[in-house]
Amino acid sequence: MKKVEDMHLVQKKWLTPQIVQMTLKGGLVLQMNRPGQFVHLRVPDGSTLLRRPISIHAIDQEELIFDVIFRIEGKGTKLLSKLTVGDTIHVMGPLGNGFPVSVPQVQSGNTACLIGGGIGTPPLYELSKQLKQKGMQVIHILGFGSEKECILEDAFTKLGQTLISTVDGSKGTHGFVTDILKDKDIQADIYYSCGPVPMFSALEALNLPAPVYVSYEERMACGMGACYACVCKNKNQEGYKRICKEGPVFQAGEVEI
Amino acid sequence: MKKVEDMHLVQKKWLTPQIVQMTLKGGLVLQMNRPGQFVHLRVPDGSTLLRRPISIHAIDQEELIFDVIFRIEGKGTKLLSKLTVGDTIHVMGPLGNGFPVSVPQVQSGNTACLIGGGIGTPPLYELSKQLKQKGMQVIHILGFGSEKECILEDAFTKLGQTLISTVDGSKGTHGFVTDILKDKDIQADIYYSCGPVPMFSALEALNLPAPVYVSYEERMACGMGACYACVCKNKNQEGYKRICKEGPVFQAGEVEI
Amino acid sequence: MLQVKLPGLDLKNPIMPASGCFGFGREFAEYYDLSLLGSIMIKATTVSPRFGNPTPRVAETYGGMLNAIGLQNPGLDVVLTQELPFLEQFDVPIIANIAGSEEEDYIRVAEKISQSKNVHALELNISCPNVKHGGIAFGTDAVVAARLTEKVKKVSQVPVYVKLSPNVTDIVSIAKAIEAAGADGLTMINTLLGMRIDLRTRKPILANQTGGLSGPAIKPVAIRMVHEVAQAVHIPIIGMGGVQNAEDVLEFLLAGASAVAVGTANFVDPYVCPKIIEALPETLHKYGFASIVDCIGGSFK
Amino acid sequence: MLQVKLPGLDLKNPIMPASGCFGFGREFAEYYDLSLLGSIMIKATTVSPRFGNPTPRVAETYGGMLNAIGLQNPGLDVVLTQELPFLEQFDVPIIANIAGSEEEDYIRVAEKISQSKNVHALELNISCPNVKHGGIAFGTDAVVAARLTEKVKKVSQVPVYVKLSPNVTDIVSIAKAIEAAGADGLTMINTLLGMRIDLRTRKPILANQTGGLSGPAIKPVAIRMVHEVAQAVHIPIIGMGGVQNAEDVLEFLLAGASAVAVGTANFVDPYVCPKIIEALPETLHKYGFASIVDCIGGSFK
Ligand SMILES: Cc1cc2nc3c(=O)[nH]c(=O)nc-3n(C[C@H](O)[C@H](O)[C@H](O)COP(=O)(O)OP(=O)(O)OC[C@H]3O[C@@H](n4cnc5c(N)ncnc54)[C@H](O)[C@@H]3O)c2cc1C
Ligand SMILES: Cc1cc2nc3c(=O)[nH]c(=O)nc-3n(C[C@H](O)[C@H](O)[C@H](O)COP(=O)(O)OP(=O)(O)OC[C@H]3O[C@@H](n4cnc5c(N)ncnc54)[C@H](O)[C@@H]3O)c2cc1C
Ligand SMILES: Cc1cc2nc3c(=O)[nH]c(=O)nc-3n(C[C@H](O)[C@H](O)[C@H](O)COP(=O)(O)O)c2cc1C
Ligand SMILES: Cc1cc2nc3c(=O)[nH]c(=O)nc-3n(C[C@H](O)[C@H](O)[C@H](O)COP(=O)(O)O)c2cc1C
Ligand code: FES
Ligand code: FES
Repeated sequence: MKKVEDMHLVQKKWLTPQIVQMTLKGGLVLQMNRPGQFVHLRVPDGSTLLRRPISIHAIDQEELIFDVIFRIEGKGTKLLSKLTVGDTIHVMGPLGNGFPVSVPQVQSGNTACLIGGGIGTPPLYELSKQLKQKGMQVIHILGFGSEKECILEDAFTKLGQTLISTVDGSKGTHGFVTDILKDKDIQADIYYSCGPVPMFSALEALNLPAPVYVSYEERMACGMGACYACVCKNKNQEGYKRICKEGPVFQAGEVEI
Repeated sequence: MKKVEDMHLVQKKWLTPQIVQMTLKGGLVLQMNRPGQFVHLRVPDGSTLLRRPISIHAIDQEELIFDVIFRIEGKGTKLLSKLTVGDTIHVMGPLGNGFPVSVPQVQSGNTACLIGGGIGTPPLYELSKQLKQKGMQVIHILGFGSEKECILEDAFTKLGQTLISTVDGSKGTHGFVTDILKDKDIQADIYYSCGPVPMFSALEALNLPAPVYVSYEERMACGMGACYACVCKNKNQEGYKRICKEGPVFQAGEVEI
Repeated sequence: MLQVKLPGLDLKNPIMPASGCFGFGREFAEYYDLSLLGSIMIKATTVSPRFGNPTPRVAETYGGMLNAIGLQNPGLDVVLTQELPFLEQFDVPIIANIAGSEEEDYIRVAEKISQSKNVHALELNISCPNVKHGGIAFGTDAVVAARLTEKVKKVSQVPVYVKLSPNVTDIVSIAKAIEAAGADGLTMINTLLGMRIDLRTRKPILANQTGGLSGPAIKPVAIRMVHEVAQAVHIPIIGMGGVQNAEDVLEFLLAGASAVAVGTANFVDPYVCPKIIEALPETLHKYGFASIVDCIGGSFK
Repeated sequence: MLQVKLPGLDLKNPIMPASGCFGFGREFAEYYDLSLLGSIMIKATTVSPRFGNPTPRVAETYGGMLNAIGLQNPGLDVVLTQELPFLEQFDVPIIANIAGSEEEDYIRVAEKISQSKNVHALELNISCPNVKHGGIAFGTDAVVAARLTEKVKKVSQVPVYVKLSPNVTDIVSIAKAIEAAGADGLTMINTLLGMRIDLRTRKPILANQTGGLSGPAIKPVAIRMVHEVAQAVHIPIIGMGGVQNAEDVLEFLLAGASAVAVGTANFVDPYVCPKIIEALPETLHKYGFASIVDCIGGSFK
């Protein structure tokens, strides 16, 4: 079974001056099916050894393509963002366990609430697609710093109700995603979330009435469970979890971050 | 005055499967005039810090272009050879003192003999051009391993008589450039040479009847005389010379190699 | 052509993943057949399970990386009952890396683990930047290192290799003391102690502050140390530090190593070990060597 | 915003080329106005002229380079009568790096060179891998290092900085001994001892066999050592090792350095020093610092 591949960059689109969407093509896509998994990308420069973990944004197995969306943070994402159509990227993946879509709460007619913060929103897109396919209602609550950083509104709106908050009030609700959850009293049978850690803490404080699944980040080396770089402790029980292997998605309260 | 520049690769041609010719364009060319000078090229990968010294093969100041010809030796030349038309290369130069063309022996009607070995032949081309412009006769004696490694025969033939030797006898005289010098009893008013060190030793043993100028190589760091990496001792006298600064060309017998 | 015989180890080729960079093999077994490997240096095992250091535990550096995993491992019992038996399905001798905070810990792990069927040698990890002994890491004091070696030798059923720390003024004197104490071989080098500071938080990136530097950045230091030590001792050396390809392997062999471990490069390319093994015959040929054994110590012999 | 005051040195900015990577400034003066620099650490000066080691003297490594120049320099007299006077045309204080094989050599150079008009400080190079004293480099023995510092302090007309070797087990104890001996400051780090072997010739690439490893590959080791030493001594540190840009400078300052030297990067880009100086104000601003002084030791203060 294919585990790594030199994939072709077939499309590239800047969503904001700092955030780029790339479409990659290759046989590895046939292994990709769970939303919330990630790929480990080799940066095209010898001085940069470690791969960069980036979530899968959308999968199209018929076309053998998948999309990633990432923000320029430092050296690695900067170099990756300079690749142009026709270049190849060495991809390892898909890695990790994604968002659970075979739990009892996922069933036709039920409602899922997907809560994304900033650059945490892209992986929720494939998830939303798959939940919708299973006949669920999907509500998206997306938080950004300001209107300028807002991405993917149209894409999510096509799948379901999409509410947006910005910290500076330049778009949608002034405030945080948790303000929307409280103010609009949104009820769902299952919650999924990806975003910055403070957002997760705020969510936890809301004591949501149904299971919450959260996607975490940690600095990684191997990305496949062998080096113990990305470990977090289990909460209320012995042992640990590797974010790259058992994660990156855990049920809220399952691990200590 | 410009000393470094991001120059544009405007043409690229493979002379053999291991030897590539590149044409670079930019204002730096206006500083280039002495044959035998070199440029110091940045390799396009962060793991490779030191620049690579490569001789100037041909200069066209009107078009603001100059050519280099290099053989893939190791990591740096391999990476450089992968650049494609449209890419930029960070160039430092021209550096060093080239072949002397204002010595008394260089005058209309006189004969110069240019002796090149393998990848040492390219810098002799600009030299030959300039000597010819000054009204000199130029004879080229070029040695290669085999026919497959033979380069620039046509270019040199256009400027003057061009004799070729190969070690395996697959082209021209079977043997070394020194065999041609001896067998054909070639007499010149000045000799210039660039090639591997054993060739220089063989030349020295011939006790040629006129001044011989030789272009040397050494591992370099700064390429501009500041680090003392490329130093050689003066022969028969105190002191030293830096190959990158006072060289790379010295009169035969001037320095200890 | 690729075979090498070392104390306790009959290697079909000289390539093995370095300890800590390959876990206990389970994850890489999903990528390729581990029987391809010359050997496997499993993750450091301690008497009791260890969780290790808080995260972040790794940070990238220029041409290298820092790690401060902190010897996370499931403890001796689990290694004996689950990890080593899992590895028995592969035709590959195991080198068990062992660690501890006290001499007693090393001795206990060594005694037990050396009785496992597939453990053909021990690797005493006396050089982990996080293991202290009276304020000094075991590996930076020749006397302490030698005493530990002697005690472990007494209880071990298999040959004992000692892993040297590069964070010392004079690695040769430590190597000689360990040889005199009865070690069957040396492995070197462990990581260089390093740090990176995050400009945004103004704090070290690693929660542990310092970590071990590995990867191609440190290869010249490793080569120098192997070259020095190989000429001073008579026991074989397994070299490591920044190996990425078959050429790097030959460089270590010429420097005096008899086999070579690959660490960080496994994270860059999970297939790096089988790729190197595949490239070795051609690479030997390219540089005019008849066999691996033909290369060993070639730079000074 | 960029100014820093150190013993003997009133720096307009904290950036200076590191010794040995800038000669005596003549060549770089053809590239830019040296008055832009905070200071210049000139090439190691010895009593008599030295030719240095045979070539090859440099070899590239992954993310770094090795050098074994061997302290080539024109000797004290020429430095006093030609090199330092040449540098007087620039508005820049000079730090004179001095070396020798015996204590006597250091003392003689220190006494003379410290009287030069534009020499504002000395840098005792006790860490060059090629300078031995009774078989041990001065810089790897705290007692020897301290005694030399004391003697040089006695004769020097200007403050004395001592350049530390990273090739030691415990750099803090050496730093403290040197501080106690009266040093006005420390500079660190010198190069790590390394080697590369040429697969074709099967010999070390450098004629000297071993050389000093520099460049970004060693930055994490340098940062770790500055961070350790800065918390243990009360004299200022000029940090170096792998600096390539303004971000690297801030990392050294946060680790505890008060100014920063740039070595190998001058070979990568001859304009690197003025470029860093130009980028500093914006970089300080980006990370929320009001000034260079505001950064110093920020990772532990
Ligand atoms: C499972 C997972 C999925 C991710 N998905 C996305 C995504 O879809 N889009 C996106 O923009 N970002 C995503 N990230 C974050 C992304 O990996 C980092 O922004 C990126 O690695 C930064 O690399 P850099 O070289 O630009 O930054 P630098 O700071 O220069 O990176 C240096 C090192 O730190 C690591 N690092 C830095 N920040 C992070 C971080 N937040 N998480 C993990 N490692 C980090 C890098 O991998 C690298 O090893 C994800 C992270 C994880 C763990
Ligand atoms: C003044 C001068 C002019 C040159 N002109 C040409 C030319 O026109 N065409 C051409 O093909 N080659 C030329 N060379 C040789 C060329 O510089 C080397 O082949 C090249 O640097 C090898 O780099 P690499 O990364 O491919 O090899 P590697 O072996 O991987 O290089 C590693 C390091 O060694 C240095 N190095 C290796 N071989 C040499 C060498 N022979 N001379 C100097 N440094 C070396 C490299 O610069 C680099 O720092 C010239 C050398 C000098 C000194
Ligand atoms: C993430 C990581 C974990 C490591 N854990 C151990 C360990 O448990 N025991 C040990 O002896 N060495 C450990 N090492 C050191 C490696 O075995 C090896 O000595 C070092 O990394 C140099 O080799 P490299 O440059 O190929 O990585 C570890 C290295 C890394 C990068
Ligand atoms: C070619 C070269 C020559 C050097 N010569 C000297 C020297 O004469 N005296 C000295 O104290 N340090 C010398 N060094 C060490 C540097 O000053 C500096 O400490 C070291 O290179 C680390 O900095 P870097 O990584 O920025 O190069 C030299 C370094 C190089 C690369
Ligand atoms: S990154 Fe290696 S275990 Fe997760
Ligand atoms: S390469 Fe630096 S002096 Fe010649």
